[in-house]
Amino acid sequence: MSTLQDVKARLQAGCAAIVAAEDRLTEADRMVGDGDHGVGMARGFRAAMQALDTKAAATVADLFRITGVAVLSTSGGASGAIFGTFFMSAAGSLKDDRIGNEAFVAALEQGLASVKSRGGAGEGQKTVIDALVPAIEHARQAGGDFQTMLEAAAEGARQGVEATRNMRGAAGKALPLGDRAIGHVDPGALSLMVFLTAFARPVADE
Amino acid sequence: MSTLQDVKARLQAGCAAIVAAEDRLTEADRMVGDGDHGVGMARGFRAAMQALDTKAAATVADLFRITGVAVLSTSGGASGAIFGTFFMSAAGSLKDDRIGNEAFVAALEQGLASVKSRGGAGEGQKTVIDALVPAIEHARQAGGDFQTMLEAAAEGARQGVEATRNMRGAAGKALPLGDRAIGHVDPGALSLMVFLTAFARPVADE
Amino acid sequence: MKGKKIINSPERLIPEIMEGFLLASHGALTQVPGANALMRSDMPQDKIALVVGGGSGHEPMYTGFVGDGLADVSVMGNVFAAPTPDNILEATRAVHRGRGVLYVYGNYAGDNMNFDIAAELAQTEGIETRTVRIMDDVAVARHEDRRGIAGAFYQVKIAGSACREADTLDDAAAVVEHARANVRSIGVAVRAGSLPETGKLTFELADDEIEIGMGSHGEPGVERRKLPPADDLAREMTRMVVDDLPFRRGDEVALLLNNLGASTLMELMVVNRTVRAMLDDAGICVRRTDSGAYLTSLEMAGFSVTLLRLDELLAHHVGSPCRSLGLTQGIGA
Amino acid sequence: MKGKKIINSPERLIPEIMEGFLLASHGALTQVPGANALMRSDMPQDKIALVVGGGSGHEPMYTGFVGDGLADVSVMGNVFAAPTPDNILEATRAVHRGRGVLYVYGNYAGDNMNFDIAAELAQTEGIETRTVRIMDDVAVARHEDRRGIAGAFYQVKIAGSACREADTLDDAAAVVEHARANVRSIGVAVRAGSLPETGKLTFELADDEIEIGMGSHGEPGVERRKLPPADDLAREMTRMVVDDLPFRRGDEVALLLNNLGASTLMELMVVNRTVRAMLDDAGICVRRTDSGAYLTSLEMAGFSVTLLRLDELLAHHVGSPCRSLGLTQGIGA
Ligand SMILES: Nc1ncnc2c1ncn2[C@@H]1O[C@H](COP(=O)(O)OP(=O)(O)O)[C@@H](O)[C@H]1O
Ligand SMILES: Nc1ncnc2c1ncn2[C@@H]1O[C@H](COP(=O)(O)OP(=O)(O)O)[C@@H](O)[C@H]1O
Ligand SMILES: [Mg+2]
Ligand SMILES: [Mg+2]
Ligand SMILES: [Mg+2]
Ligand SMILES: [Mg+2]
Repeated sequence: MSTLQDVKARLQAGCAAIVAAEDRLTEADRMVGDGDHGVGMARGFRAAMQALDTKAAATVADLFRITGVAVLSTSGGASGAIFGTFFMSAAGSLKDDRIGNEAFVAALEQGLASVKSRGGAGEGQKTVIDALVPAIEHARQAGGDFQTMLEAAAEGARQGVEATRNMRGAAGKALPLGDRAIGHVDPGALSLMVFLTAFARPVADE
Repeated sequence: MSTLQDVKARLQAGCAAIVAAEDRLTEADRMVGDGDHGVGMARGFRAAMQALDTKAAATVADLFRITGVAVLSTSGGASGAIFGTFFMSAAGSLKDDRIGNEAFVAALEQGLASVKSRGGAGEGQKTVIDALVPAIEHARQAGGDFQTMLEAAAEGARQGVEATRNMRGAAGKALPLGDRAIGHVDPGALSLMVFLTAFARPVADE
Repeated sequence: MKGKKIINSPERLIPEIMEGFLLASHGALTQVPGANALMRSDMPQDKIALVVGGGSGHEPMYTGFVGDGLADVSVMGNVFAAPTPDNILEATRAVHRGRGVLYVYGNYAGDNMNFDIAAELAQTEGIETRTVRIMDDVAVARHEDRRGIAGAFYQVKIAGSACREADTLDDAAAVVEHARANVRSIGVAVRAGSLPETGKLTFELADDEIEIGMGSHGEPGVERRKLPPADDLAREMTRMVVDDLPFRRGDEVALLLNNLGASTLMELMVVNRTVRAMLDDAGICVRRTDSGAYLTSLEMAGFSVTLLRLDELLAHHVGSPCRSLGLTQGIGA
Repeated sequence: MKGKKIINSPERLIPEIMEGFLLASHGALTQVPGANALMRSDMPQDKIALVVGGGSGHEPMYTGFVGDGLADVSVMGNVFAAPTPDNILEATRAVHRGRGVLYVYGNYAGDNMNFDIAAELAQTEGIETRTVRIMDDVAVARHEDRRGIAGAFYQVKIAGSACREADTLDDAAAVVEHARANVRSIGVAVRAGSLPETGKLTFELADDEIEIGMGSHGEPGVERRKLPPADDLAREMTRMVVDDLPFRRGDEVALLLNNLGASTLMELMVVNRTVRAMLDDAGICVRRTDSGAYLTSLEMAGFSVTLLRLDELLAHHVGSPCRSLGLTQGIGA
């Protein structure tokens, strides 16, 4: 179980990690896309940090929605739509002021479903989906508390990112690369991993 | 004294020397102009070689006029007008089928006058004029035969080129350089030297 | 090598470009309040609306083609980033006149998703939209994956004319779909441009190499090779375009030679000879030529060749009067 | 670094460009027989003729501006080399209609001498000519030494309109001289272009440097410095132009932001804001803005700012209808 306060701090940490990883994300996109992924993600998640700071939230859903709206309306590009949709859709079921393992997994699943239907891509097409799917899998199978589950999710995302290295480009700007995309990880998947890793780090009590 | 045949061979040699010096002339123009001097000169003097080869000439004037017309109608740029005018105007007084020292000096002087009035530049403005003036001076003061005089003219041009090194840009594309042109020779002056040097080389009898 | 740009800061770039366009338009354009979008100031009351847009960095596309007979509003994303749904939605509301709104933009994942979200939001407000994605780039094999490149010029021109004349939104959309079925392009990259945010070149290309089929964001093309003579390159590109549709003997076409940024009109004109000779040989008749910078990719050097097969309908819409910063034809002072 | 161009061979370049322009014009242009010169096909019988031209490498200038209301013929020299007198003379003969011929071209030693020779030859054939040299570049101190840069656009536009309307050759020349007295420009170079013949860059500039006042053949300017923010650069360039004439409070002007080749419209629009803000502050009112590639310098990156002070006469001639490959305004289809 996690409190509203805790989730908010974790979201903030996730956003901050994206902003800090800007150059790394951009560099990944230079290899398989148009070299702007970090720029757009940093723009969106910086806005999300600010929104989380200033906007009132009564439920975990509010927090996710605030994050999603900020990203959707600030990032632009494919990642803005994908990550914005993901957070807004994940918010759907989190109507409480706290969140447990099951609700979290359900939220991720809802996010995944919306990302799939929004972008039309499936698994194995070298997108954020390929980090999200193993993250959900690991989270679902993780025993233990909320913290343990989050760490499992982050580890799943990490493995997912690695798996994208061997995938050919089949969606987004990596598509025309086809086989030439092999050897490089997917920038969007990397972003999800960066976010989840920071989100999974225990929040120090003030 | 020199024969029609000899003058023609010398003109051919002068033209060939310009064509051969294309890169050097261009490089000089890169320093103080727009980097195309050799290109235009080679274009014009290649055409002059061809014209000398194919067109009938009854007098030395014809030879100079053939050269001038070819350069004027093929080179383009400042040098096309300058060298074209020079040869056409120098032709004016050479109505004979041979040429002596006095006639040669007079022809150069007539060419110089026309270049001055065509371009409006005077001495010391870092142009072809600054090679032409000492060439004429040396030719006039040279004792001896036609060959000796030509060698003196070439040496005068060489000294003139060196002198342009210390001149500021004051005409043509070197003008805006002003003091920054100091240290570089004038491309057009260099061309005149290259031409006269080859023109002064004794022609081997066939 | 890094990029070298006359800008202030990447963060202020889009609003500054917008302000520059507004001033250059002398009142012909108006900013959509609160959005990175410029609309025509003389938007008629009773018109099917045309919304275009995409990432910035392709100027004059799309903002240069807003005006009578062209688009009604252009939504400007950040450099190489599709605009956000809220900006698209604001633009949609601003030009909606009760007869529906046509979206025309390039077929990229980012644009598709952001415009689709906007369309769904517009739907909830009772604004009907139709979408025609530009997908003229023959460098991509699968038709549904094709990117929108310089063919956007003809499609926006035709869409603008169709939205001015059509009876219904569906009719207008049908005209633009018909145009899409008849337009094909191929590009070549000679030198990379650089992103203002990172200063980095969008791809690496050796000093003696070109890449045929490179996309307008530096996405990979079909073949990298040593710089060939212009005639060889033009022949190959023309062949790729002609064979794809295919264009056939007797076809009449419009030809667009698009400068991707840092190429010269000189080079385009050299290429034009060979394209025309090839088309002549194939019995394809060029009725109209557009040449210049229509859809750029920052300061990328390179160009693209676009052919649009003309029938009576398309010839009419391509040739109809229009007025904008980037193209004015057939309209009195 | 060397240039990288889509051409066939430097020797064939000019005829090939000419052929490309001819084809792109779809009959609007005709080659002057035996000369590197393109004239309008619809040259009226009873008109004061306007001959323009210069070295190539500045496209669309001049050939893009041949047509009704603009030039009657453009003489094309080799790259950066003034055309030869015989080409100019052929062009002069081709458009002469008994009412005299106006020569308008940039003030460069090569152009001056070659056009002067042509004028003298024309004179011997009974063709009267007048000459107005373009000399708008404020980077050169002495007025008579000033080079012609992008201001050529307004001068050709005005000359074209004046030659269409004026009663006499002298009247037309007087209008263009009046325009010349009211137009000022300044350029900045960001990156060098390369000559097709040599493949060499026309100048060297460090990766973080620009040069203010650089000429359109890479001739040196007034100051080399570290790349400044766009606003600082635009302010300085605007100040140089305004102070030179000087333009004064209450003046109305046309503003041209000219892309020297490889800069982007994006950058021009960023610059436009600051130019406008400066002019606003100075009480100078911009009535018309032209932006894009009008007079390029091969693929040089950089741009220039041109102001033309408008009175009723000049406003009329700048605004009058015209049609050409490079500019069409106010003419029905
Ligand atoms: N159809 C899609 N479905 C899911 N994710 C996608 C899709 N298209 C692109 N992406 C994700 O977006 C990332 C690229 O984001 P970004 O570079 O910001 O956008 P753009 O492609 O517009 O420049 C990719 O790495 C991929 O993970
Ligand atoms: N007004 C002038 N009078 C005499 N010579 C001149 C004049 N202007 C230029 N020149 C000569 O022309 C040369 C430049 O020739 P070139 O590079 O071929 O022409 P352009 O300046 O047109 O590129 C200069 O080096 C100079 O010697
Ligand atoms: Mg990207
Ligand atoms: Mg030169
Ligand atoms: Mg992008
Ligand atoms: Mg030159």
